Order: sequence, then C-alpha cells, then structure tokens
Amino acid sequence: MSVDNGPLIIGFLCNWCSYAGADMAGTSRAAYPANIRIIRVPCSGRVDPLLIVKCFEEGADAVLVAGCHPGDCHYNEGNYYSRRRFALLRALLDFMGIEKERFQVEWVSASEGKRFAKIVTKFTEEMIERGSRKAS
Amino acid sequence: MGSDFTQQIRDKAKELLEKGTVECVIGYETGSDGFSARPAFIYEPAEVERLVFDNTCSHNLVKYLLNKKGKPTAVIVKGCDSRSLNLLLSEKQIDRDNIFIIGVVCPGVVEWGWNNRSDQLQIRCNWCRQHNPVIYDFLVGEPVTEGPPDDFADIAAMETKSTEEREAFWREQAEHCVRCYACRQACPGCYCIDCFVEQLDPEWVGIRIAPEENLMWNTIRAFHLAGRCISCNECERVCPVNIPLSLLNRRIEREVLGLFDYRAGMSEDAVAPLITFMKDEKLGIGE
Amino acid sequence: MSRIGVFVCHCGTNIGGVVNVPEVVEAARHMPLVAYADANKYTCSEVGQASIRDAIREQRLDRVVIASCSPRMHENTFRRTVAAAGLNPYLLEISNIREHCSWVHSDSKDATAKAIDLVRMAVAKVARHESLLPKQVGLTKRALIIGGGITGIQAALDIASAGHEVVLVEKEPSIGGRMSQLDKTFPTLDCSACILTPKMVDVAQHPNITLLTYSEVKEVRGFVGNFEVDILKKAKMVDYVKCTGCGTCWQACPERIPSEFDMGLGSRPAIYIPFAQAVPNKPVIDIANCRYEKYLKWKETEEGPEPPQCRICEGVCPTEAIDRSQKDEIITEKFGAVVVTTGFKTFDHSVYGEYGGGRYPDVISSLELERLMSAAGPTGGEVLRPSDGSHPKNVVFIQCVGSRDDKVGRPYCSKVCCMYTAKHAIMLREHDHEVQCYVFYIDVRAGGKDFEEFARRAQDETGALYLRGRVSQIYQEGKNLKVLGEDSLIGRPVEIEADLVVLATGMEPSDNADLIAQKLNISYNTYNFLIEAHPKLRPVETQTDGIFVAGTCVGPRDIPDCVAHGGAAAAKVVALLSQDSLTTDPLTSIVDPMKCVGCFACKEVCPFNAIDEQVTRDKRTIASINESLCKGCGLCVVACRPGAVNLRGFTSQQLLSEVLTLVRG
Amino acid sequence: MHATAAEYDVSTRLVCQKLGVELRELEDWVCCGASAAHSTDHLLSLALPAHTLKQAEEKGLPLAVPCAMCFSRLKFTLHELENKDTLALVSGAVGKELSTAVTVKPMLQVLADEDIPLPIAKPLSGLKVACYYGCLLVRPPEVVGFDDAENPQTMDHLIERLGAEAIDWGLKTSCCGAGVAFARLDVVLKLSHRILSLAQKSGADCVAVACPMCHANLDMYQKDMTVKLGWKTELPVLYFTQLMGLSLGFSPKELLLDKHITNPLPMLREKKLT
Repeated sequence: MSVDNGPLIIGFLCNWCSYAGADMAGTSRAAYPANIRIIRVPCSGRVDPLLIVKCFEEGADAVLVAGCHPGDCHYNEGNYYSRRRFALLRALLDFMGIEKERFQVEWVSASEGKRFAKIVTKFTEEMIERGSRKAS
Repeated sequence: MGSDFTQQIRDKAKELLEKGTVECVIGYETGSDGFSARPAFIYEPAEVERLVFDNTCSHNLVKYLLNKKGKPTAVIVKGCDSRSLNLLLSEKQIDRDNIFIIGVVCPGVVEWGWNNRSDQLQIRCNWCRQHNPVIYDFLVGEPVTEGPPDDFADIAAMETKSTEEREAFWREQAEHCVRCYACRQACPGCYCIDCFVEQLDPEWVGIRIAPEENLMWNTIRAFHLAGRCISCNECERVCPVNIPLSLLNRRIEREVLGLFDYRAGMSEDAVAPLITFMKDEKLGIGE
Repeated sequence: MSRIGVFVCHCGTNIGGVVNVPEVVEAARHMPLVAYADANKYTCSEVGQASIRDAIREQRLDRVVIASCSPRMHENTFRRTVAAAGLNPYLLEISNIREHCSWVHSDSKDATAKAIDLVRMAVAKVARHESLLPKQVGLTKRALIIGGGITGIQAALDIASAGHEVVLVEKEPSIGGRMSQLDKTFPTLDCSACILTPKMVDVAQHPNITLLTYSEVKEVRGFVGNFEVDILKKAKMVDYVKCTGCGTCWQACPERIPSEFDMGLGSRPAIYIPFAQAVPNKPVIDIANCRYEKYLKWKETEEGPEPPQCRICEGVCPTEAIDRSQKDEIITEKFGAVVVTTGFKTFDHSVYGEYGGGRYPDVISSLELERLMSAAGPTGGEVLRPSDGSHPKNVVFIQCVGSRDDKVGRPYCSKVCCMYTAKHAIMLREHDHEVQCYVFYIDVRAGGKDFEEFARRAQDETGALYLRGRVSQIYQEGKNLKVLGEDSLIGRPVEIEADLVVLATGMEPSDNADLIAQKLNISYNTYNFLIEAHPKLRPVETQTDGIFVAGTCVGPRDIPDCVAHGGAAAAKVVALLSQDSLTTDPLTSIVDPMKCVGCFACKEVCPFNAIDEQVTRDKRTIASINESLCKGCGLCVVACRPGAVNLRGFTSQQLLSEVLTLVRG
Repeated sequence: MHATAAEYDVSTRLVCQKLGVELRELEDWVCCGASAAHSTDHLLSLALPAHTLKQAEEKGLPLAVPCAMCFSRLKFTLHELENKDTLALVSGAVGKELSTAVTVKPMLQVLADEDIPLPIAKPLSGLKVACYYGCLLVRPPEVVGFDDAENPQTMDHLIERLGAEAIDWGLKTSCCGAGVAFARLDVVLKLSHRILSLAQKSGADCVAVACPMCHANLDMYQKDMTVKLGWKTELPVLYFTQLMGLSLGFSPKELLLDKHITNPLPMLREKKLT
C-alpha cells in the first residue's frame, strides 16, 4: 500500500455509469484527493460482499461502491440487487465495529464527473478526520 | 406432554414405516447420558420405541434431510425447524414429495445440562415466535398462540456500545474461534458442496487461524444467511467456544424484517430478499 | 510462469506532465511476473502500437498491461494490437492512469504513487486472464413484427423486400393501425387512407410476408438469432380460404355495437371488418357480441331469459365460409429478430374534471374529430356535433390534454398535437366557411419540415384565433358550451361560447405495452413507453439483442418519423439476418458444475434469462449459462454462495487479487 | 355567524338538534386568519388555525366547520403540519405540542352523512335547487380531500333526499369573488352574476350554499347586478341548512328565511312550501 499519508480508499465502479463518470471527472479535470484506488467492475451488482469485507479485514480504511442510478442500470436491474445487498452488509459491518461511514454506496452517472470528484473529495476528507482504522 | 407426544410420534412413525410411505424416520432418542435427546434414524417399525420427544430435543433434524435426497423420509420438526424446511424447499435442496413432516408444537427446549437435567430454556426460546410448525403433514400437539413480536433487546443492548467497543468485542470473539466449522455443520442453510471458507482459489479466507481471517469467516457465514436464517440458533448452541453468533444472525434478521418485512422460511414459495427487489424502495443506500 | 509486459504511456504531457513515468516503469520492472516494462510517448499512435507488437515478439511476452487512458477509450484498439502480435486479445489489461490519475491529481508524488498502485493491480489481474474465444451460433433468418400500424407495415415491407421472411402479428382484425383512423395528414393534407392503403395491400400480397391478424404474442423464449415465439390466433369463426370478402354477411347482421374504429361515434355489426379498406378484407365474428354465440353461451347454463338464435350470416354467406368450429389456437414459430411496433392510444380525457370529465357530449377528443371529418366516418365526412347533429360554428381547441401536465402524470410533450390541431383548424374551415376556431395552447411546437409554415397557415389564412393559455373550465349553458380560460399574453380571462370543444389528447402507449415488454425482456419507462438501447446512438435497438423497437411505442412521433423509424429497425434486422452466424462476446459467466448446489439463486437474479437448468451425469440439477443470452453483468456470481459461478474477465480471483495486491502492497 | 350569517347559524343549530347531532362550540376558538393572514405571514396563517385545532384535539372531538374559508384554512394547516419541520416551528409559535390527529369536516359533510336518518316532515317536491359549493370547500383536492373538485355531489344527494330536485349544472365550484369582496366589487359582480345566471338558465328556483361568504356575494348584490349587468330577475340564495330545516318541519320564521336580501318567500309560497 503506497498511500503514505492519509486513508486508503478502495473504489468499485461499474463500467457503464460510474467508471465513465470518473473518466468524465478526468476529462473535465475535476480534481480530487489521490487516496482512492479504483477497480473496474461491469456492474455494482458484480461487487461481492466478500470483497468488501476482505478490503476491511485487510486494513483498507474505506470502501466506495458506485453504480448507475436506480432505473439506469446497463443491465436493467443490477443496482437494485446491490442496493439490497449493501443495505444489509452495511448494517452488519457497523454492528461488527466498522462504522457505516466507512462503507459508502453512491449512484453516479456517466455525466456526473464533477459530482464524482465531489463525492470522493468529501469521502476522503471524512476519512482523514476519522483517522486510519489501523491506528485506532 | 412428553410421553403423550412421544407416543403419538412413535405411532405415526410405525405407521409410515409399515406402510412403506418412508424408508427412514429421523427423530430423537435418549442419548448416552440417559436423559438428553440425540438424533435417531429409524428404519424398522420395530425400532420406533427408541423415539422420544421432550424438552431436550434441541437438534434441527432438517439438516439430515440433505443426506436423504431422493429417499422417502419422515422428519420430526419443531416450529423453528419447520421454517428451515421451507427454506430448503424454496432453494430446491429437498423434494417435498419425498418428505413426510411430523410437526410438533414446541414446548421450548432446555440448555444441555451436562450431568444433570437442566430446566433452563435456551435463549432462542426467548425470542421464538414460532412454536407452531409452519409446514407439516401430521401435527403433534395443540397449536398455541404466539407471543408479541420480538423486540430484539439483545441487539439493542449491543448497539449501546461504541463502534470501537463493538470492534474490540468481535475481535476478541474472533481470537477464540478455532474455525472448527461446527456452526456450519449444524446449520440447515449451510449446504454448499465446497464452502467459500475452504476454497483455495480464490482464497477468500486465509488458511491460518488468525483473528482477521476468523472474523472474515464469521462475517461472511452470517451474511450468507442474510434473509435465510430461520433462528434455530443451532450454530450458537454447538459452538465450542461460545461465540454469540445469534447476535450477528439476529442483527441481520432485524434489518431484513425492518427493510423488507420478511421472515425466512415462512412459506415454501417465498422469495428471499437478496434475490429480488422493488424498484422504488428506500433503503438508505445511495440516497 | 507468465511473462508480462508493461507499457506506460506518457500521452504527451497528459500523463507524463504529472506522473513520473520513468519511475512507474522502473517500479513495474520489479513487480512479480513482469518480464519487460517500457514507456511510450503516445501508445495509441502507430509507432506506439508497433513497439508493443515488437516487444511481445522479441521479449516472448504472453500478457500485456498498458497504463494509459481509460479502457473505455482504447481497450478495443489495444486488443487488436496484441492480437496482431499473436496474443489472445483478452490477455490484455488497461491501467487507467490518465482519467483516473494524472488528470485529477496535481501532486506529482501522490499521482506517481497511485499510478504505480494502479499498474500493480493491473499486473495482478492480467496474470489471471485467460485466452478467450468468441463463439459462433447459427440463426433463423426470419423476422417477427408485433403490431401492424404504419411503422410495422414499413418495417415488414423493408425486411421482406431484402429477401427475408416476415411474420406480421396484429391484434385487431385488420392492419393499418391509428393511421387508418385519420382523415388527412399534416402538413401536406394528403388523405391518410390514400397513402396508407396501397402499403397495406403490399403487405398482403408480398410473398415473403405472412400476415397474422386477430393474433397476439403470448410468450417469447430464446435469444438473438434464435427466438421461439408462441402466437395466439384468436378464432375468427370465418374460413378465410372460402371467404371472398363480399360483405353479404356484415350487411345482413342485425346486431349493432359501438364501433371501436369510429371511437364509438358509429356502430358496427357483430360480424365485421373494422373499416372498408381493411386488410385482409375478410370479416371476423366478435364472439362476445354475436347473438348466436350469446345463445350458445346461454345454453350451457340456461340461466336467465333465452336469447334469440340468429345465424343470419350463415344463411346468407354464398360460400359457406362461416365456421363456428374454430377455436383459439396457439402456434409456435422461430425467428432471428423481433421488431416491436405496438403503437399508441390517446389519453383518456375524462380525468380532466374541469373539461367536464367526459360528461359533455360536445367535448370530444381530436381522434373523434378525425372520425367525424372522415368521408368514411360515421357522419360521412360532415362534421356534426354529437349532442344534436348540428353544424358547429364556434369550435374551441384545447392543447396539451394529457401532455405537458404533471397533474395527470403526463409531463411529456406528445409532439403531434400542435400540428394536427392546425390541420383540424384548416380542415374545419374548408368543410364550412363559417367556422371560427379558437386554439388554447401552451406553445406551438412546429419543429419539422414545412411544419411552422403549416401552423402559420392555420392562423393567418383560416383565421383561427390562437390564445396562449389554459382553459380553467368548460360548462354547459343551454345547448352550447361555455369555455373559460386565460389569454396569458394579454393577462386577461377570456370567455368563449362554443358549439364544439376538441381536446388535443396526447399519446400514450397501447394497452399491455408493459406486458409485451416483459415477455421480450426489454425495459419500459414509467409511462410504459419502451426504452431504446441508447436514446441517440441506438434508437431502434434494445438492451436485449435481436429485439428492436420502432414507432410510437417508443415515444410520441408523427407519421414520417414512424416510417423512418420502421425503416431504421428494418435495416438493423436485415443487417442481423444477413449474417450466417452470430459471434458472442466471450466475457460471460461460467458455472463450475462441481461446486453448483442447484439453489438457482443465480437464475432468480439474472436479468436476461440466461440461466438454464441442467442435469449432470450424477443426477444433480445444476445451473448452466446460455452464453448467447449472458451479457456479463455478474449478478449471478454474487448471488452464488459456493462461488460456483464466475465471470470471465472479472473473475472473483481477479478482483480479489486486485484488492490484495493493493492492501498488502 | 351571529351577525351577517345568523340564518346559517340558527338553521344549522335547529337542524342539528333535530337530527341528534350534538354541537359543542370550542370555548377559545380564534379567527382562522383568512384572508389577511395567509397573504401576509405564512407562520401566522398556520398558527391561528393550529390553535383552534389543538383545542379540538384536546377535546378529542371531530371539528365541524360551517364556513368554507375556515375549513380551508384548517385543512391547509393540517396539511402543512404533516411536514415535521413545520410542525416543530408552528408548535413553537403556538406554545403547545401540536399533532395532526384531528378530524376536520365541513358542516355539509357532517349533515349529509347518509347514516343519519332524516325525519322529513315536508318533502320539498317540485323545488329545483342549484347546489353551489364554491371553491374552497373542495379545493385544492389534495389538501381538503372532500368530494370531487369539479363536479361534487354531496349537497346534491342531500337535496335529493329532502325531496327537491338538484339540477345538473356546470358552475358548482366556480369562484364567487369572495377573495376580493371589498377591493374589486366589479369582479364579484361579474363572477356572481355568471353563477346566478347559469343556475337560472339551468332551471333552478333557488341556489343552495354552504358558506357565508358565498351567500353574501350571491344574495346581497343582485340589485347591483340589475343596475350594472342587466340582471333581470331575482334568484333566492339559501343555506342548505335552511332547506333541510324547511323539510324537517321548521317554519320560515324560525329559519330566518325572511332575513335574506333576495326574498325567497314568494318563490317558496308559489311552490307551496310555506
């Protein structure tokens, strides 16, 4: 892990909306902190809760999952399932001592580059404030 | 109650075996300590006298049906156990046509008393709202009125702790865990041929016994039962190091009930909450 | 052991200006399994691509990571590059260090550290890529068209003329759709029937087209190139082989039922063709209203008074074509492509209480006016008002009824109403010079060739008075209607005494558009309009390959647009059917039969019905993926607890190794 | 109600007594603030009705409101209080913990309840009545939730039960101009005139109303209409409660039928209803 200072945030972005949204942040030069590492997935519905738990067990400070807005899923329904899965996972993780603030799910469309940058900036700042999980 | 229930079960088992309706009756018999029930597999009409039913009949026998695929079998279920029948039917793990269900209106089951008969009810009976079987072919006992909805006081108590305290609590539990997987073996919902925890590629859980790996196991075990756990609490009962697994299961259960108004195993054709959705629901995710 | 090559792109200064590219290259050289690492000024240039091809050959690389712009940009370019050097194109991974790194971070140190991480993740992932080969599947070179309006007619004719077989399914007894109900068409005022009827006849006579009227699609199975469709053929009770369409029966039938075609303003018999130019020009018996059928129904129970037996049609038919033994029948046909052209219906204006809620007979919809103006309509083309049959002189038009109105849940513009109202104003004046038209409008939307000129003509030449504003109330005063509204341009209430009020009712999808969409597994919006794959770039395709949509079932549009749309869908179908086999994307899910426990959670969540049940040799029922249907979303992978399902290109192993590489460093 | 609308007050009380509907007047009711409050201060326009609502809530009784304007303000307040922030704000202003657990009904709805039997002494046969609801009783529908906003039927059904004929006409819920009653008399005259003339053209012998403001506008200005708009005849305007009273056997005097400016008695005499 080479984020020397500050939290490590892992982002799972669906290929069709949010990954494209992050691309759009790039093309519109909407800057955000460099703490996030993005993993491309076809759909937010491909993000296995096992992966999320694994991120946290291995010491990641925060996880962001982003997918198409409900109703806009490239695969019609994927984000509806992820919404349910993550609602339960978030509750379980929080119960087990991983604050729900550390696991964020957002809907970001391909045109919301600026919004993506804003979300990541705010998320990173929050995580800096909370401090590293390892340190706590 | 005990002797009467026992007699009814024996009579029914005898009838089923004699008629050839089933080739095996899975029930309870008195164990080696002379008073605690243990699972019994009865193949001959003559052996039905081994069968008993009392408040030590804790095991969820539905689990054993998974080994009886394709064979006509009768099984004795309490209220909670009966919900796991619906779970396995909806997940196509058992075939209704091959199963004869002897439902028993559950009087509550007691803790295992080691050398003495205990009269302490197990904690699952405190929150149980399913003394009456939800599915059966033959019912033993008069259906009772179920209590008011569960208030999940145990979960609320845990939630009064700070996040740090909760993390420390579960880390400590994880340090105790020896990954014996007894919880999995007792659970009727755990029937994967190749459990994720033992897979090497992908290696979701490291093979070493370390707290973070143990925590991964316990978290995912609970999550794989999200919307499927039927609260028989056999996992917690069989845990040799007394990890309070019910807290995890019931935290999710409360969420599933709150968000989706769903209780697992209440009917054969119910669709579990994680494999369906509603378009306009608000779940506090991405809003 | 893999030999991975890593190529880091400067992208001029786009990446190189922020990320220390040499440092990334140096770091890459020390990553596990990396045999070679280098930088390029512009990787996507021919020079850059050539250097990758050369390196693959010279360094015997078997996998490639390219750290450059977004994979959404050049993944396909670089797949071709590595394929040209003899590698399987799927043994490539792109690391996005431009859009996700250099363009959004300014601190060189942070950006470089992140770029190294991103490359490390890509290396970990590419090590677990597999060679993949696209599969070929055959296809049936036939097309199904659902809906025989102008759009469906156009699509059918175009596909059939390209040499492919077409089955056109229409639920009514005749094709023609809404266009056949219209009198004239804007902006040229040519007669709707005159331009439509020849096309309808072409359909009937085309050797490649099978016409199934009075039929509905029941069920659709299969996938692109290989659909299997159950079609319900409703009993017509008339033998179309014997019937000559002479009309004796429908003239003799004593029953009278409000005519659907005439919007209830006229009547039709129980054995009927909907309109004179119907195709096929042969009747059906409306079983629910036929006297003899009612008698037969009564005989089953003998409850209530005995209805009269009739059977007059049977008596008068010169060819003995009436066949009461016919039953509803379901046939199954195979198709390679489906075009949905189910069209529209008009908004039901009775929800507007302020316009009388349907209570006033002289408040009519514009489609009703079309029927009143049509020479073939119930009044023979004389515009007579429904209440007393008099000639209306003062006619008020109200625009946007069921359009641009959130209050009734129809916020969209129906696009055609401004123009057809202009047409009505012109036509009414032509019918009767004393008519004065008033048009209450929000905006006059006349975007289209010759449209604005046409709308102007209604105002300038025919003296129609356009009032910008909505009508607040209509009430009956004596024989006439009082219309209260506002002219918002002068900011004054206006009051008009009208003989007839015509509501420009908007378009909404036909009944059951949602059910058809569900059968075809395509999406629809909250108003039940079908959703195209992309609103601009893929206007007639859907998310389901091989299913196309066209015409007003997708959204409001006029006749020229519908014809163009139908033709566009036909072109797509022809392009599909002209292939001899179809190539499937190999990035699909796969099932490990040893791990599958047969719970079929995967099948529940699959949005594409791509999961089948399969029985193994040891008699276990397990899941198997239909790779032609699978779109690679991976929902099934997550639903699968034992991890029996995996997604090629995004396997659990790959995603996990990306995470572990990152967190363990 | 005690002054200009005494006819409404008296007839309502008589009818209620006869039907066994017990009315209890709130001791500390305050003005609903219409229309001064809601055009000047939003919070005040909620706080005034809220005070009255609170009393009804404390009494645990449904609130029957004779005036359409008061009804409208009370319903609006309830509607706005559904919002938690507004609820907190208004609670602060009133100085009491408010809730939305109060039932507010127009008097018309209370008396038109078909579960209450009508001991008809004298059916109003031959009388053609134009039922006029006005705008505030039924609008906006999502706030007041009473009958159909364009073509309401509650009063029509009631009038038919009295033995009279309720005519079908199109201006049942049109505005009489009460909102600008003092500022723009010309508007009031025009709007009220339109209502009266349609009622008359539609064959009505009289107009029945359920609101003091509607009554005032329609009844009071008929003379002015004659001068300014050429209104030729007179059309009596009665409270629906007066018509109820008449059919329940009360005398015109008891019902203060002689107090109207447009005298209904000649018409009633002609119809043999007095």
